Amino acid sequence: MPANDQARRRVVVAERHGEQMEVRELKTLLVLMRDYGLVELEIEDKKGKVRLVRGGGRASVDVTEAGSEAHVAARAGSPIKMAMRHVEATEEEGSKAAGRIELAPNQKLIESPMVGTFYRAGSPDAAPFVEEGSSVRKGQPLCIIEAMKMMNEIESPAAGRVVRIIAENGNPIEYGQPLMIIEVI
Amino acid sequence: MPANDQARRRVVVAERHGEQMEVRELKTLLVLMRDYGLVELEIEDKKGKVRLVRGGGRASVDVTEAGSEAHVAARAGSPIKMAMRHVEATEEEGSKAAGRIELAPNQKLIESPMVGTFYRAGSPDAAPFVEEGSSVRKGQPLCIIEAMKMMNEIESPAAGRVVRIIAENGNPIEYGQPLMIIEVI
Amino acid sequence: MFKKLLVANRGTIAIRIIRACRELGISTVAVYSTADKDALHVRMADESVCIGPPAAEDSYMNIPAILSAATTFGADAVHPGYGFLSENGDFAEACQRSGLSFVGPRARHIRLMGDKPRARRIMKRAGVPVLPGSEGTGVTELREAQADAKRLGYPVLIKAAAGGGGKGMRIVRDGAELTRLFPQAQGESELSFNSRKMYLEKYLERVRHVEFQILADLHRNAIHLGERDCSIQRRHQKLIEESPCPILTARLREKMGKAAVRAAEVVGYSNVGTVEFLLAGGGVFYFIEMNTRIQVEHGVTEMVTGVDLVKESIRMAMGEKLGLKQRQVKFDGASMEFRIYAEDPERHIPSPGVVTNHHPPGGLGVRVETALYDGYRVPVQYDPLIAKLIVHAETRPEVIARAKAALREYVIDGIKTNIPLHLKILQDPDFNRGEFSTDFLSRYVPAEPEAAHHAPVSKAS
Amino acid sequence: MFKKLLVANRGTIAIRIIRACRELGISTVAVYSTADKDALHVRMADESVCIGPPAAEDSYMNIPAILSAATTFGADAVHPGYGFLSENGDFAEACQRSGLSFVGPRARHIRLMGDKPRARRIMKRAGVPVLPGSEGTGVTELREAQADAKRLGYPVLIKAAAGGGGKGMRIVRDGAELTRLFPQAQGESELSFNSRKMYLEKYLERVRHVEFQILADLHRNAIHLGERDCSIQRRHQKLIEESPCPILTARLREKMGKAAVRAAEVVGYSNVGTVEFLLAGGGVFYFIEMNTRIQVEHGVTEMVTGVDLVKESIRMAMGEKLGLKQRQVKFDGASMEFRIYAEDPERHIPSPGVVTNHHPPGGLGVRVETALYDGYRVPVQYDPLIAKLIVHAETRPEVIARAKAALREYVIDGIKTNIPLHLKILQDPDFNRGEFSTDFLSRYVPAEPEAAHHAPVSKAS
Repeated sequence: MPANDQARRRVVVAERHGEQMEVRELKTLLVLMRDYGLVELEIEDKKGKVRLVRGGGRASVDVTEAGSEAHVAARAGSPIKMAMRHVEATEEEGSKAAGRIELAPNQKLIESPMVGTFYRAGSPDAAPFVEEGSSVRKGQPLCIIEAMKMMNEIESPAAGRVVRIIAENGNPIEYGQPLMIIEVI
Repeated sequence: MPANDQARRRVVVAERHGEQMEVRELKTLLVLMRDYGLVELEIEDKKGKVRLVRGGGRASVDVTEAGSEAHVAARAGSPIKMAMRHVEATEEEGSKAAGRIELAPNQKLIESPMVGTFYRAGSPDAAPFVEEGSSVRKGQPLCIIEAMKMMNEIESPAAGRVVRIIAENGNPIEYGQPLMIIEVI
Repeated sequence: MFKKLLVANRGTIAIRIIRACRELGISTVAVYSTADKDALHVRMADESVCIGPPAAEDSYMNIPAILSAATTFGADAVHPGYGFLSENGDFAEACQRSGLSFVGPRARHIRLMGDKPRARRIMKRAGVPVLPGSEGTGVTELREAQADAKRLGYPVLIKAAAGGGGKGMRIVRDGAELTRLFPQAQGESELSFNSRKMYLEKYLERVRHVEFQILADLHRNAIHLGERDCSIQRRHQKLIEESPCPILTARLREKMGKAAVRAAEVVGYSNVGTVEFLLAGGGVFYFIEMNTRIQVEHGVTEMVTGVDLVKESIRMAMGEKLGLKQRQVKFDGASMEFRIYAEDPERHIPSPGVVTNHHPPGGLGVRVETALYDGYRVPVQYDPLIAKLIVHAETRPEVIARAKAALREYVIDGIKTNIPLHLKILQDPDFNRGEFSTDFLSRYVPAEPEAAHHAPVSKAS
Repeated sequence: MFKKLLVANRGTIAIRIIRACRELGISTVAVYSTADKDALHVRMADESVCIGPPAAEDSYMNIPAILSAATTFGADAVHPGYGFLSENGDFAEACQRSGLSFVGPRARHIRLMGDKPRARRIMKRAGVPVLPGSEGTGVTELREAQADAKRLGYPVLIKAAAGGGGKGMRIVRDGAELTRLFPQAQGESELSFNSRKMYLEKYLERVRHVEFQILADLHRNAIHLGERDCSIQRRHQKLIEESPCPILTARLREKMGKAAVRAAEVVGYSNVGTVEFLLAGGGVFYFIEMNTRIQVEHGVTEMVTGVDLVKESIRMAMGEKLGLKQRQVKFDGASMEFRIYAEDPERHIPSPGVVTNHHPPGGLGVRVETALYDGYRVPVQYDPLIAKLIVHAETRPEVIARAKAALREYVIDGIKTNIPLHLKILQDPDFNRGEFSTDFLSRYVPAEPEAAHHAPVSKAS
């Protein structure tokens, strides 16, 4: 689904919840939209107005890639996720549903190219390669992903400035997991 | 179910959801939309505005059922009905989906009060009790439902005119199945 | 072979019967009330007939409507399932009179076993142990009560012969207590039921509900298919049933099984049936009653014996001979059934509604019997039993482990169910050790006044 | 006992392994590609790790990524399932080197059985019958071919030693035909593969694919758990598997079973494995190959033996001793597996897409293994096997009746499946009689050029 549809969805939802828009509720609505193939959902509030529009096929609303909220929504609404109510809640949701990452046009998201452990420094005693606000050259090491006892340096794809460090030092990292955001100069 | 009940049901839904729209209730609406093949559902509020749009969804909604269109729509979209693709098609659909029954305000639908066999006459040689167009008195026999070898006469609930005979002579009849329409004078 | 069978029931048992008929090549007619027009059994059957409005007495218990449906739609047999008309002798007889085979015992056996005092007398005469109690119609004088108590041995339970609900009921542990409490109980009975007749029976402190599955043909051959322990129950509702009973020795099983077969044989019983016992300490057991129909929990017996009880009930009704001798019955592994009710697990009240997401568990040793589907609306009018999860494995601990995994996989959204309660019970150390009696559930669910210590047992199906 | 096991697979087998681990109390780590982020195995596992992009070589076959995931997330064991890395000796070895237990045989056994000519030589030496053929690297001269043909006995199959795809292939029924066709075949081989080397093997007209399930511990104990007939197959895809094989006598079963156990014992094999045979008329059988992993069709063996093969594979990997002796293995009833593929039943091409309605069948003797759920999008990147319906009953005809009922209940909307094809096969009189060979499916699905009469067999899993 094109980006502007995504946008419209969000706006509509925002209207409903007014000041207090909980991410959880947002997810629930998105799951409903996906599951029931809605292309439009409008809810006004107390006292009325519901408007629901379905698209062509029942499940035609698409679900998008890792990192996007649709991804998280799909997981949250899954049968087995629901079943997990019965079990101890997994931490997964907390750790993975890091929320939507908004990028400005001049920003680049650094994602992990492999599974492993994220380290901000070359050794336990050393200072971190970068901090938020650090200026970086193209090719400068940003962090390390340790995989199979190999230290893999992740280099900056461009010259710029580190605006956000997303991953936590020492934490396990999946393939494709967001590590940090670089503002390209 | 008579058309005016359908209408009333809609309004009821609108009222119920007018006060506070919880996700749970939303889901109920979504299930209804899916089951009844709606592409659009708009409900405004107490006593006001219902908009229901059906599309060429998979639950081909205009297959209607004697008595209640909702009934067959739901069946057509049901899991097991779908499964029946694998099997020989049952005749059920053909025989029961008698089409939508529209009633004018002065018309009464005569429904079978029991399971049995429908007969238009008191014996095989006799003339039918009534024909389409016949005038009837209140209490006049309209037809017979044979159940357990007992002949049960169905009497006209009002004086009027037979406008339509829906059931076929000699056919099995369910509880609540439409038999004929009487126009009340 | 029957050509067309009318299923005079709804829900999971209707589905079960339809599946068995499909396997046997028998075509099926489902009946339904207007509240059940979207029910799965209606969709699965070859034909379906609406027989009346939602109230059970006007539809699923409406004998003329069901017989009319059967004859109008050309069925040659009727399966009553459980509940509704399944233990109604008049219905069985009316079926036969209408030329329909009734899948179940003969009408007179239904009536006989339905008359509990008479069934008790017959069993006693046949040498089947029955719970000792007052003879005849009861006692009115203290000295009669003293004589009875002496004969029964303390503790004894005093009950109002005319009523139930705990009124006029006292547990009595010695002669002094009897002298003191008998008049109290009698006074209560007089106030509540306007009757001074009392009934004394042996009081059993910690008992298990253990029942034996009977299978009998129309040619006087009867066998049992082992037992089911149904002690995990609350009021009239069994919750978990298992086979084998975790504390039964091979010797006791044989002894109880023989008693159960004798109970069936002495009256010339046919088709499926269940002989219910109370099992007290020291291997002492007492006949409670015989259920003259398929039970909700028949599945666990199927898992451990490999016998398809519903198919067998149909074959027996057609007059086929029993294909199995008692010594050929083999027991393999262990099995438990978890009844899933549409109910609020905290407040134990029904929770009808639309099932917005349905994902049953699967895999090795996991059997689901359900009438649910995604989008189904659980009606308010009927029993809240919406699914049975039946688990089978080599050993009881493996059954428990598998059941936990399956219950955690189970997704039924939109309504509340008792799945969390099942998971709690599966964590219970006593349950895991197999050490429990019929009062077990009181530690998890609010206690209610009960008519007698074993009264709930007799009504559970 | 392992504490945490990484499941290096996806789909139904990943679900199967996760369920077994739950029952054993082992926590699980699922791995997945970005295409599988919504997959059921990811949701069911205790933890999950994205290991790479959709292409299998970058994710499910990416050894460093999987090992890194296992060590990073603290797993102590890895189960490879089937397909992907399951028969990769390097992976098994790499696991061991990283301190991870590999649930499967030792690396050298994977490599040995993967080297088909070497496996054949070892089996032949051990007295396990192998399909007779030319020795060494093949023949170039007519007189060599004549000598081989005489030794093998007509009919024989001439194949190009260097190639496949039917080029250079001739069936030869006598000496005159050989003299005439050998030069033709050789000419074709020269044109197609630039090689005059030919290979002759015994030609079998109507064969069945019959395989034996092996279970072996790390202490040199090995048993078999009976056979599976997998003759209903098309190209590299088995469609229906059953146990027992409907034409196997008890004597032949014992003989083949012994040969299968010998095949495992002679190399000191451990864990689960499958010895595949071709079964020709007159009870003649030949070793084809050994699969050194759990098979797709392991479920039918579980149904008839009651042995949980996935749990056993984990126990064996932990070094536990086999708890079962050969004579203790009991076979109960019959079982069939129906592979449900997401494919267009007319054109036999994959049909990925969103499952808009999912309603699996249930009830007695019906087991479903699936990774589907309502709303799941079947990805295009992987094997189209989306579910296995495994049916068990007392007898083969009952299995067929039950399977028909279950397949008719099955609802998978939104994508096309081969369920209609299964229903057609279940109506086939030869199938019902149990009379079929590996060419059976050609009557229902378009024939394709096959490399050899039994070539498809050897690649089917």
